[in-house]
Amino acid sequence: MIYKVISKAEFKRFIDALVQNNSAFGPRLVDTDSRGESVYQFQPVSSVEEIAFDYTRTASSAKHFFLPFREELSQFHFHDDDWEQNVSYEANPVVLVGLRACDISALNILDDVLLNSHFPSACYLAKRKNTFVIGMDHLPLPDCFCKSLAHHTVSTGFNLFCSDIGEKYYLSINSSKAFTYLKEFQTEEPSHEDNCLLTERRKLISRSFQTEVDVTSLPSILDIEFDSPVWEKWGAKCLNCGTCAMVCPSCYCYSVEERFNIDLKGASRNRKLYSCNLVDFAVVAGGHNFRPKNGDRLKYRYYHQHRGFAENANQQICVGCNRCGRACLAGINPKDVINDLRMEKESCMICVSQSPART
Amino acid sequence: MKRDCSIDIRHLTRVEGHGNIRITVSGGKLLEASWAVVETPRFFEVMVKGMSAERVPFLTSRICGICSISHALASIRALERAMQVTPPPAAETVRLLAMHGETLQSHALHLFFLALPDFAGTPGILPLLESHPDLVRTGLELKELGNEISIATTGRATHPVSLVLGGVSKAPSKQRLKELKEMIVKRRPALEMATGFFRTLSIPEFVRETEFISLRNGKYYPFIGGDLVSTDGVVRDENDYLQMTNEYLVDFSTSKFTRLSRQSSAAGALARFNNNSRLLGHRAHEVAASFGLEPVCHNPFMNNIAQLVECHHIFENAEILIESLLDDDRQDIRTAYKPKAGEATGAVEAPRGVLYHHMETDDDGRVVKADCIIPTTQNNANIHYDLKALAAEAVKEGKTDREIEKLCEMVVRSYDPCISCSVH
Amino acid sequence: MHDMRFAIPRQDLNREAFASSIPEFNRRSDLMKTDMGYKCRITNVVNLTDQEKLFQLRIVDPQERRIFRFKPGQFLMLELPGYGDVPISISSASSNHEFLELCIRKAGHVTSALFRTEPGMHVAIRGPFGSSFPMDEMSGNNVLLVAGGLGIAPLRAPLFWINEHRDRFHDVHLLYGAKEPSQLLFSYQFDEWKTISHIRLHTIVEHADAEWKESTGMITELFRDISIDAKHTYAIVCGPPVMFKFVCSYLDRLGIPMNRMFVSLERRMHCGMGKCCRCMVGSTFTCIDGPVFDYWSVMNLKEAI
Amino acid sequence: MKNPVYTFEKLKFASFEFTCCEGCQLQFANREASLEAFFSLLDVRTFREISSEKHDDYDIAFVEGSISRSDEIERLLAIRRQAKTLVAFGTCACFGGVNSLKNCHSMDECIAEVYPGLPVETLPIRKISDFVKVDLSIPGCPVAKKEVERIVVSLVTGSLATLPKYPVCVECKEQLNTCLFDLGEICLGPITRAGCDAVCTTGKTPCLGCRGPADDINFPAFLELVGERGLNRSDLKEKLGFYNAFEAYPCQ
Ligand SMILES: Cc1cc2nc3c(=O)[nH]c(=O)nc-3n(C[C@H](O)[C@H](O)[C@H](O)COP(=O)(O)OP(=O)(O)OC[C@H]3O[C@@H](n4cnc5c(N)ncnc54)[C@H](O)[C@@H]3O)c2cc1C
Ligand code: SF4
Ligand code: SF4
Ligand code: SF4
Repeated sequence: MIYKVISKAEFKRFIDALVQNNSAFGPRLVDTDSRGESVYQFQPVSSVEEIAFDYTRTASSAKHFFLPFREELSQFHFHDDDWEQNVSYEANPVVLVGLRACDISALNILDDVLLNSHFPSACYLAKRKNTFVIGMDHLPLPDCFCKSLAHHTVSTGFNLFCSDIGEKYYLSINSSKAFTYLKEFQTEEPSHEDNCLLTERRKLISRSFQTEVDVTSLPSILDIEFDSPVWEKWGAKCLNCGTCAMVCPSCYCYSVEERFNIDLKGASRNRKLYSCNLVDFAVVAGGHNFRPKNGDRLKYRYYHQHRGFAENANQQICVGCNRCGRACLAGINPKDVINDLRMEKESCMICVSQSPART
Repeated sequence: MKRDCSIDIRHLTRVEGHGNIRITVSGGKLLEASWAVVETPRFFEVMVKGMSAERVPFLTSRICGICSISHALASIRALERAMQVTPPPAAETVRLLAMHGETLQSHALHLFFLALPDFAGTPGILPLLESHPDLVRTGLELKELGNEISIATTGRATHPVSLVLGGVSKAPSKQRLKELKEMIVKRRPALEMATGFFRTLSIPEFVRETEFISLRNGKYYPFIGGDLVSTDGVVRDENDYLQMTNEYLVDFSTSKFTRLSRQSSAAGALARFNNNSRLLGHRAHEVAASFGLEPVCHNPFMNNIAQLVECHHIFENAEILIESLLDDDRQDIRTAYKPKAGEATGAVEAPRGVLYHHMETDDDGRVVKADCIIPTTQNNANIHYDLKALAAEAVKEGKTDREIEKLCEMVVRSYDPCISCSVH
Repeated sequence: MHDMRFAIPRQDLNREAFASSIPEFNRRSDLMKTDMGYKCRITNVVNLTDQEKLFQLRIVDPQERRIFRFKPGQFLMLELPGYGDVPISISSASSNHEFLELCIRKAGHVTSALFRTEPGMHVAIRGPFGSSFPMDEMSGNNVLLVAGGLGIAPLRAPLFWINEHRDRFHDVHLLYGAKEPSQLLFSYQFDEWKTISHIRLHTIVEHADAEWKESTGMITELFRDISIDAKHTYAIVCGPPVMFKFVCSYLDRLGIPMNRMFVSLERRMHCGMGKCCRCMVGSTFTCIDGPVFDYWSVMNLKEAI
Repeated sequence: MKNPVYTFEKLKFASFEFTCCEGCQLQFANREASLEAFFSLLDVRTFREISSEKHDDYDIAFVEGSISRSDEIERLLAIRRQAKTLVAFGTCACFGGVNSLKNCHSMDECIAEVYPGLPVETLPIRKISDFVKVDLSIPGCPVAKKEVERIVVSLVTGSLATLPKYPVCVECKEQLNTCLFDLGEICLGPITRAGCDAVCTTGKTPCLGCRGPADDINFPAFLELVGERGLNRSDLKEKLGFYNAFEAYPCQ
């Protein structure tokens, strides 16, 4: 990592050069909701003017640039009594501007799942390699709880990260590509004062969190509370609409389907992001559903997000952006669900003197 | 040449909806020639009663699968006029562009899918896919362009989603508009090729004088709103549509008949042309001239050519509209409105002719009374009397039964009737 | 204002680039096919019943054929181009490097389409995936194999293994139950198993017909006929969840340690690689941590049974 | 047929329409780029809207529209007798569609309003499955051609011909739309079956549920949501009733 500072005006020139010459996406204002709040999304941008640098958060995450909602995995071509399978790992270069620390953390988690595991996914890697990620810090919103999961800062997974230190940005340069581009622009070595400003900025961010979710020993609580009535309570509200998983930066469950092309001369194998909240997530041939109830499926999302996943024992997938909580029409959010579970736990400890025998 | 002949066509094919043709000739004399619509009525005018104005265009667009944009816009126009809502100019342009898309799509569908097989002597377009693939593809390219314009402007090719009271709920992105413009340029050769092909067809010579009714606003070739005019010199205000249509019931048809100064009148591409030809674009003019089409043309078969001429106009004008949207940086596409009581007519030029929706609302903006008069309804009487004249002429000329049947079918199709629409 | 200096160069991924960018790629996945399948020719199809067929496959490319190795209990993703892929246990001997055998029940759309295929046609396989039965660990002991219905399919591979290493095992019992006599799969192999492999075979059906001479009833009733030395017995139980629950708790009462009983779980799967998460049970993937689990793990997995 | 590996047969296909706008049939002519390939999957035996040929030896019948006259019932029964597979095509066929709004009024009232003094026959609107067994439903007002293509390909190839089981919200999120509930509107997306690519909400108008209920919907939770947001109940009722697709879920 190399550190530099850059004036805000110069930084904009730099971003402008990047977005003008590449297919680029950045936060843009798309709507104003009925409460008067601005709604942002990562949208195509072709000049720096279009980027809302002061955005709060995008409604949907940047996950789909790496793990598209729908994607073709391979193609079959039929000919002469036989077929050929073609797989291509092609991705066009993309510049992504304005990702938050938690968004980048989520990418690092996706890396763990999709790259640093038994079977690395080449289509994901192709996109990851061809995406130039520029991160930007921000002051947390009232419902952000990434600090609880230690994702309010990030030290890998981006090409460039900018911290706002007032007149200037403090740049963490994490790739030679970024370094080379920046050579064309006027940057300076951080002065002692810049370093102090950065520390202040970090402290400010850290101090500003209003929401805290206690995730300590959550995996074991989740295990113990597997049959908790909390799941039924929240399950009764869940609409099974999959919204939470779609907007989440780190939910990655999917479905694979194969289809003949309409001319029947070929077929494609396609992946579609799915959600464990959807009714048929665990349905098998013959119609048996391993998770028939809303509560089961909802529990499962939390189980997966917070109980950790097999290969990275104890690493939680959730980064604490609360996108799911905001998007959920039924008002289900990680903070309330987890707090509920903990209450369950504590009240049990208070009212039952001896641990009940579990069967 | 005393002969008998009886033609009884039930559920005429290659038209939208269900209509019957009946011709009876006895001893060389035409006894009966009739056009009867037997479509199942749906009672939209009853269905909209009590519905909130906001929802009405979504309902009325379902009157017709082909000209759903026209129906939505006719309702929207009626309701906006009734409740004094003025949509932002950018929204008006988007709507106008949508009308262009729908008309192009509908004309291409009619010319290539429905009418062309008659000239080619095939039962439908599918055999032509094998015998004249290039020609069919040309038609498809035009139709696709029409659909793409509709999709970009209204969200969907059939049953628009973003045409709403007060404007449009979503405008096409600049990127999309640029793509459309490129597509128009790319498809021009297809239109020229189609034109060249139609020039090789022999259009039946048949003339029966009638009155042509359309909208006219003096500025643009008509699509949305304007005065109601006829080639017999009638001019009326949009709200006076009833005096323009004079709907009446006949006992052999579920679709009503209309009349103005004569026994029957006609609406549609030819009527628009006859009333507004000077407002057509340059290339459209040239094409009309090359077919010898000039106002007032009384050959119903020339409606096909008038449609082709309008396609040329749409190519020219759509590009101009797209330019103006590209230049316009205003975000304003939808005006908020307060529901209120009122009453007004919205008239638009659907692909098949002038379409009226008349709406009356109460204080909550709910519809209390609605009336829809559809172009095909206005053409029914004309089709009916054309059939009589055409059959009589054909009998006199000694045409065979098969020839008479074919001519009769062709003349009905040339009106591009939209029957389910007329029985709404 | 186009300035090529700021255009990000595209990095295409070929196999080498992919391998080099993931340090452990070679160790883990070099021999595995993930997105692309191994093309196989269907060399033979045997109709076992009207619901089950045995497919014999041969990997077309000789080099790929050499590479493809699996352990008893593992499964593969079988793909019929245009229709989709399904997880199927490998039902042949792990020592058989020429052919693979898959015993497939017609259950849904992909399997139905497979039933319409004929010898000579090509399918693709990916894998092998998943955990396997610890055959080496079992050596020196008695083995109890319990199969219900289609559960015999994943048991064939360990059966072959036992036969090839018969001297390493003491008593080997196979308890096999089905609904009706006609639904007993591989009955043509029963004699071979009994006489050549010296396996004590006990069959039972729920509904007997006139010719049926063996036992009738639920599979647990077969335990009356055999004596089990709990201290020196390993068990492999495959069949519907209700069955292995019954059998395993019975064996548990007999005193067989839970970590010496093995079951094979079934869940919906779309990838086989621990990515799609469809097969997750608790925080465990059936596809990479399973499908073979010892009963202790299964007991500890929420929602496993 | 064409595919070199598998042998397929063209569908012996017929299309029929009843009370409706024929917009669904029109979709057959849309998606022009794949139209040739699409029609080469079909052996069209009867299709009045595009061809004058008429043969009664079809295997699969696509039936569009709802039923509102006795002659329609007879025609429908005859189609059922012939067709091995009968497909309810479009929202009108599947649920009755917008036409069902007529059922709020008496038939006499309808006739008096539109055909005063004429002996016009009209029955309350019914969906196709009220009269005959339906083998497959393709909902949509109009049907989404992309989905129709997929289903026809599936029917020809014998692969999976199913509809998504999840609600429209999934597809709406794929389009990165702002949720209409956040814009103060009631949207039926959370309870409506996906498959339309959320075309309405992407055009920023609420889903009216033309594709009918998704599998296993949580209707009470949906009503609660509408209540919590303080949205207009009569608006909700108007939306739920628009296509008659939520008959099974009465509100209030
Ligand atoms: C580890 C493992 C080993 C198996 N071994 C065998 C075997 O040896 N022989 C055999 O006949 N069957 C076996 N099965 C079951 C077999 O995978 C299903 O019967 C098959 O997937 C049904 O697919 P379908 O397309 O015909 O059914 P559909 O109901 O049409 O299924 C649609 C899709 O859902 C998924 N799916 C549905 N059911 C299952 C299921 N039970 N398991 C996993 N995915 C499913 C698949 O992706 C399938 O393509 C095994 C399953 C697992 C998990
Ligand atoms: S808060 Fe919700 S959306 Fe954000 S990472 Fe956690 S689970 Fe995903
Ligand atoms: S707009 Fe409608 S479909 Fe989209 S997320 Fe919101 S509720 Fe769901
Ligand atoms: S969004 Fe709703 S109303 Fe619109 S097409 Fe889809 S299902 Fe139908």
